[in-house]
Amino acid sequence: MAAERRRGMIRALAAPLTLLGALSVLASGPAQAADPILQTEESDILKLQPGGPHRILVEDGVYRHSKDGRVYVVDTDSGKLLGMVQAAYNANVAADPAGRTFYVAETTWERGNRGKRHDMLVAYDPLTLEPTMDIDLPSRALVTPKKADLGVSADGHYVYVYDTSPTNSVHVVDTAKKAVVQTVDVPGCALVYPWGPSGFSSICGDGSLANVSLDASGKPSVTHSAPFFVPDRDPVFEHSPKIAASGHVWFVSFSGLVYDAVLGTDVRIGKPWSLQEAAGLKPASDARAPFDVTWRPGGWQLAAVRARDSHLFVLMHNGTFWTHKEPGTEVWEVDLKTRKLVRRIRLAAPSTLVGITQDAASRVFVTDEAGDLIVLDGTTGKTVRPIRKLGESLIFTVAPGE
Amino acid sequence: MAAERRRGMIRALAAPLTLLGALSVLASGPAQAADPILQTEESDILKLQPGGPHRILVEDGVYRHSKDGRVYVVDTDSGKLLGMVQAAYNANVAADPAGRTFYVAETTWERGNRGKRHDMLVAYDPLTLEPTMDIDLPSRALVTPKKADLGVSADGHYVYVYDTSPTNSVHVVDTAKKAVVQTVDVPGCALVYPWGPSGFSSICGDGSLANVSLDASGKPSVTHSAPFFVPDRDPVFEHSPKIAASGHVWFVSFSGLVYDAVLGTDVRIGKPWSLQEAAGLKPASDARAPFDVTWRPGGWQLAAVRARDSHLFVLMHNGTFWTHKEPGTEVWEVDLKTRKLVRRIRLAAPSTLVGITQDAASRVFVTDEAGDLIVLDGTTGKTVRPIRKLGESLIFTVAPGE
Amino acid sequence: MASPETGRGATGRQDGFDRVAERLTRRLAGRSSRRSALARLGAWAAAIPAFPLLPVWRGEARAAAPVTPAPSPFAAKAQVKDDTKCDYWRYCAIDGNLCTTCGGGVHSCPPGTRPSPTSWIGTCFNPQDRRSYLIAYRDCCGQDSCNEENCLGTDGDLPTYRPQANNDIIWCFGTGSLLYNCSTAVIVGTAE
Amino acid sequence: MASPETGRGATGRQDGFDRVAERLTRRLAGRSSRRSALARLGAWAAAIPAFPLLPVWRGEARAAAPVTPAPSPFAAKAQVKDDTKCDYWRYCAIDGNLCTTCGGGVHSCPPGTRPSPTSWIGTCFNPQDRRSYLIAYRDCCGQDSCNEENCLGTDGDLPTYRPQANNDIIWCFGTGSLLYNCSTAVIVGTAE
Repeated sequence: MAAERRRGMIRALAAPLTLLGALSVLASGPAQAADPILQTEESDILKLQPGGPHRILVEDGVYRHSKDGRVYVVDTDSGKLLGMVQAAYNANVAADPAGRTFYVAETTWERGNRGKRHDMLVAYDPLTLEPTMDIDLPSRALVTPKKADLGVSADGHYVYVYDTSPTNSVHVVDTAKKAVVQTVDVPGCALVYPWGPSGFSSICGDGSLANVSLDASGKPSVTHSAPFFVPDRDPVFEHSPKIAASGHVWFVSFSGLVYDAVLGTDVRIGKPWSLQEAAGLKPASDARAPFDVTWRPGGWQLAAVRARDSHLFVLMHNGTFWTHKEPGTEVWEVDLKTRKLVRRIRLAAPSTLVGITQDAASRVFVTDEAGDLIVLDGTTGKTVRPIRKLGESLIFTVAPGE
Repeated sequence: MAAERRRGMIRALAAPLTLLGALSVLASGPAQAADPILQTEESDILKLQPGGPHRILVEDGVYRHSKDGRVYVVDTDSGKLLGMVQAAYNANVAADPAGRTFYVAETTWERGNRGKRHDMLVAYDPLTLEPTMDIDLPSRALVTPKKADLGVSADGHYVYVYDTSPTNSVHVVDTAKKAVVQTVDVPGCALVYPWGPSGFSSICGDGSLANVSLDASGKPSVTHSAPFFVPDRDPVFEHSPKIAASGHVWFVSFSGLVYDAVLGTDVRIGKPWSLQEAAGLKPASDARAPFDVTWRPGGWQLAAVRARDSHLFVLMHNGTFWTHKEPGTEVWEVDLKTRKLVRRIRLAAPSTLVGITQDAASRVFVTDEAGDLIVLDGTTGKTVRPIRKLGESLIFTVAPGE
Repeated sequence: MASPETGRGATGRQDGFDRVAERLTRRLAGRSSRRSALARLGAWAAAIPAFPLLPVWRGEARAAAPVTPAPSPFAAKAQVKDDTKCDYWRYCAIDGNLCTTCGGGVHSCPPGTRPSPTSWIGTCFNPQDRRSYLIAYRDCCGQDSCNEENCLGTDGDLPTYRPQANNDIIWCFGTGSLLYNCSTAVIVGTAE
Repeated sequence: MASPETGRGATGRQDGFDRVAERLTRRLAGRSSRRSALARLGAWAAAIPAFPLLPVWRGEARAAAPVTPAPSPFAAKAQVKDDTKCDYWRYCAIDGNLCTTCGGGVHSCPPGTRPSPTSWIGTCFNPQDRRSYLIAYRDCCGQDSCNEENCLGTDGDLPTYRPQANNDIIWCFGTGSLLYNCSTAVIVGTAE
C-alpha cells in the first residue's frame, strides 16, 4: 500500500524502513555509519492500491448495536481487513458497477436517539475511503438491510434509494449532480432491482412487478407486469440474485421455485422450475402444506449467481415451510441453464449469507454466528480460509462487477 | 408496576387481565356470561414504582460499539432489567443524592461519525425514564468513562461536568436553571470529587488537590493542598471510593496505600496505610520495584465503601506493579476504622467492577467478561444471584444514596 | 411469462389472515378519527389498525368454538406459560427483543420508550384454547436495542412487498426517533 | 495531612520518562510553528509533540550503547516479530485496537481515518537492541472502533490527572470527529 500525504503536518516517509528491516541491520553486525537504527517515524494514512476481484465489501449490521453498523473492505486472499466506513442504523451499501465508488445509505439522529433525523447517501472513494459525496435524502426505508433497498444503474449514473415513509417510493440520485433529481412513487410495491442505465423494477404486493423507466430528464414512466406468483402462498425472496448489467434476476421462492426474469419495460418471466427437482428430489410444498419437511432455501443473502457460467449458489436447509430465514447448512450449486444440481457444499456451520466473486478463480463466501467470514473455492467448494471474527452480524457481501 | 397514560391514543386498561388469568378462567370450566376470554389488549407504557435500596443504575460502555452505550435500571432483587436509557460515546451517569433524578452526560455527532458535535447533559425521571432536561454543554472530556468525570452536589443543585477541551475545566450546571452557570478552569488538574452543596476537588498532576468552592452566585474560589502522593511512583486511583454527602474520599494508590481524605476548602488527608498490611501481608512495592508479585488493587470501579460501617470493598489480584487495570480475583472487605481485613471474597470470575448498596441488607456487585452482573450478599459475600448477559462492558454501578 | 396462480382468498391459513386484515382495514376506514394522521404513513401502513378494534367477547367466541389442529410448525411446539421465552405462543411471527425481558410486558413498552401506532400482524395459534388470534407486533421505540431475549418467529412472515406481514421493518413510524428497543405481541382479534 | 514524598526526578524509569517528556516539551516550545494551534488544545496537550522531534541517528545511539535488563514485566515477555499481537514490544502501554489489524500499520492509519496530532506517550523496551524508546500512541480517528486485535498495555499508564501518560483518553483532538478507530505505536525517540 502506498502512503499518501493527507494533511500538511503529516509527511509520509519517502522510503520507510520497516522495524524488522532496521533490526536485521542491527543484528547483522555493527551498523554502517549512515544507517539510522530504529528510526523515528511519522504518522501517515494508508491509501489502498486498486484491488483485484477478491477485494469485497461486507456489510456488518451489528444487530445488537445497529447505530454502529459498518462496511468492511476485505482482501479475501490475505484475509485482511483493509479498512471500514460507517454504515449507521440499518444502512445499505451498493457499488458502482465499474468499481469507481461505493455508496452507503444510512440514518442518524442528531442526539443519538432523539433530535433531527438525517437520512444520508454517502459516496466513498474505494482507495482512500474518504467521502466524495455526502448528501441528505428526503428519507429512506428503515428495515433490516437488504441489498434491494439500494441500487445503482448499470452505468453508475443513478442511485436508487427505496423509501417507505410516508409512502412507498424510490428516490433517484443523480451522482453527477449529487442530488435527488426525482422521487418515483411505487404504491403497493417495494424494493429496487435496477436494469440498464435508467430503469428499475419493484415487486408488488399482488405478485406483479412495477417497471420504472426514466427519460433523459429523469421523468419516470411505469409499466406493470401481470402477477406471476402468489405472495401468501409462496413469495419470492427479496435477496433473489441478479446481474445488474443485464437486468437478469432469478426470483427464488420460499418453496424453492426459480423464476427466470429479464427486467425491462416489458419484463419477461420464465416458467418456474424447482431447485429440489434440479437435485432429483420432489418439488417442495408451499404454505398450503407447511408441515412437509424437505430441503428448502433460506437465510438472508441466500443466493448468488456467477454470471460467466450461470451457476446459482443457494443456501439450503432441511425444514418445514415458514423456515425461510433459517441459515443454510449446505450451499447448492445449480446450473441455471441445464437446471441441474452441480454440487452440494456442506458447510462447517450454518450460514445466513452466500456471496460470490465473478472472476475465473471465483470465491464463495459464507458466514456463521460468530461473525466469521469463510472463504470457499468457487470451483471445488473447499474452504480456502476462514476470516475469524471479521464482525458481528455479517448481512451481505458486495463483490466487484456483480 | 403501574401503567400510565402517555399518549392520547393509548389508553391503559383500568384492570388489565393477564393472559394466564384469563386462561385459568377458561380452563376451569365454562366461562361466565360476562367474562371476556383472551381479551384484546391495548398498548401502554410502564411506569416504575419507586424503587428500594437494591434498584441500581449500571453503565454499559459497550466498548466495541460505544456510540451505543447505555445505562440500565436494574432490580437486583429480582434480577430484572427495568429499563434503559441512551448513554452515547463514553457517556457518564450520576444520580441526584436524594434519588429524584439521574444525569447522563453523553456525546453525539449529527451524522454519526461526522458533522456537528453535541455534548449533552440529560436529566431523567427515574420512574418514567423520560428526559426532564436535555441541554447542550460547551464540551466534555472524552475518555473511557470514570465516575469522577461527572458529579452532583450533596443537595442536588449543581452538576459538575469535567472537560478537557480545550483546557482542563469543570462546567457547573445549575439544575434549577437547566443551564451551565459557570466554567471553572482547573489547569493541571482533573476529575471532580464533590463535597457539600457547592464544592468539589480535582486531583492535580503533582499529587496535590485543587479545591473549588462556589459562592452563592456560582463564582469559584480555589485552594490547593500540598502534594500528598507521587504520581510517577504510586498514583491514586481515579475510582477511589467516596461518600458524596460528607466529602469523604479514601484515595487508594496503585500499590495499595489508602489516604483517608475529607475534602473541603481546607482538605484533611490522613497518613497513608497499606491494604496489604491490613491483611497481615507486607506492604506492596511501587513503581521503583515493579517486578514484585503480591496482592494488589486493580480494575476499573475497583473499590466501594459502605458508609454505615465504614467497610471498604476493593478488588485485588496477584501481580506485579503496572497491573492496576487487571480485574480482581478477590474482593477484600476492609474495616476503614480498625484498618483490618474483615474478609476475602473469592470471585467465580475476575471482575473489573465492585459496587455496593448502602442499606442494612447490602448487596455487593461484580461483573465478568461475559457482561454478567453478579449480586453478592454484602454480609456473607455469598452469591445471591447472577444476572446473566445484562450487557457487554459493565463499567460502573450507581446505587441509591452512595 | 409464467401463468400466475391467482387463488387469493381460496383456501389456507394465509388467506384467512388476509380476509381478517381486510376486515380490519374496512373498520379502520369507517371508524378511525386518526385517518388523516395514518394517511401520512402511507397506504400500506394505514391497513394496520393503530389500536384494538376487535374486542373478542365470550358470546362471540363461544359461537365459533373451533377445536382445530395446530396450523403451523411453530404452533405445534408453542407454550402458553412463559412470555419471556421465544416459544411462547404469541411470538409465532416476532422478530427482535421480547419487551417482557426489557422492562416492559407482553403488551406494554418499557419506561422511556413508546409503542408504535403501526405494526406488523401475525396469526398465532393458542394451544390452550386451540384458537388462532391476530397478534400485532408493536415495536417499542426511542431507545437502543435492549438485547435481552431475542427471538425470530417466521410463521406467516412475508417479504417487505407485503409489509403488513413483514417483521424486518422497523415498526416505529410516528414515535419520534425510529430507534428500535423491543417488540410486544398484542392480541387484536381472533383469526377465525 | 501526610508528608508527601517529593522525589520526582530522582530515580527510576518513570522519572527518566519525565525528564524526556520535559525535554520534548522544551523543544516543542522552542521550535514548533504550531504552538498557537496546540495551545488551544490545553496546557497538557501541548506537552506532547505533534510529530517526531527526536530522530535517533546511529552515531547518537551508539554513543549511549546501553545493554540493560528488561525494566518492566511487559518488557520481560515482549517480542519483536509480530506487530499484530498484543505482546509486540511497542505496545507496552497501548489501549485499544491495533491499527496493524485494522487496515493500517504500526505508524499508519487505515484509509478513511486520521491520526491524532496529540497522543499519550509510553516508554517501551525493545528486547532485541535492549534500548528503551519513547512511543507515541497516536489514535486513528473518524471511524468507529475497528474491533480486530484489542490490547491493553499498562506499563507506565497513569491516571488522567497525568494525561500525557494516560491511555483511557480518546486521543483524537483536532481530527474532526473524535470517534476512535484504532491505535498506532510510533517511535518518537529514545528514552535514555
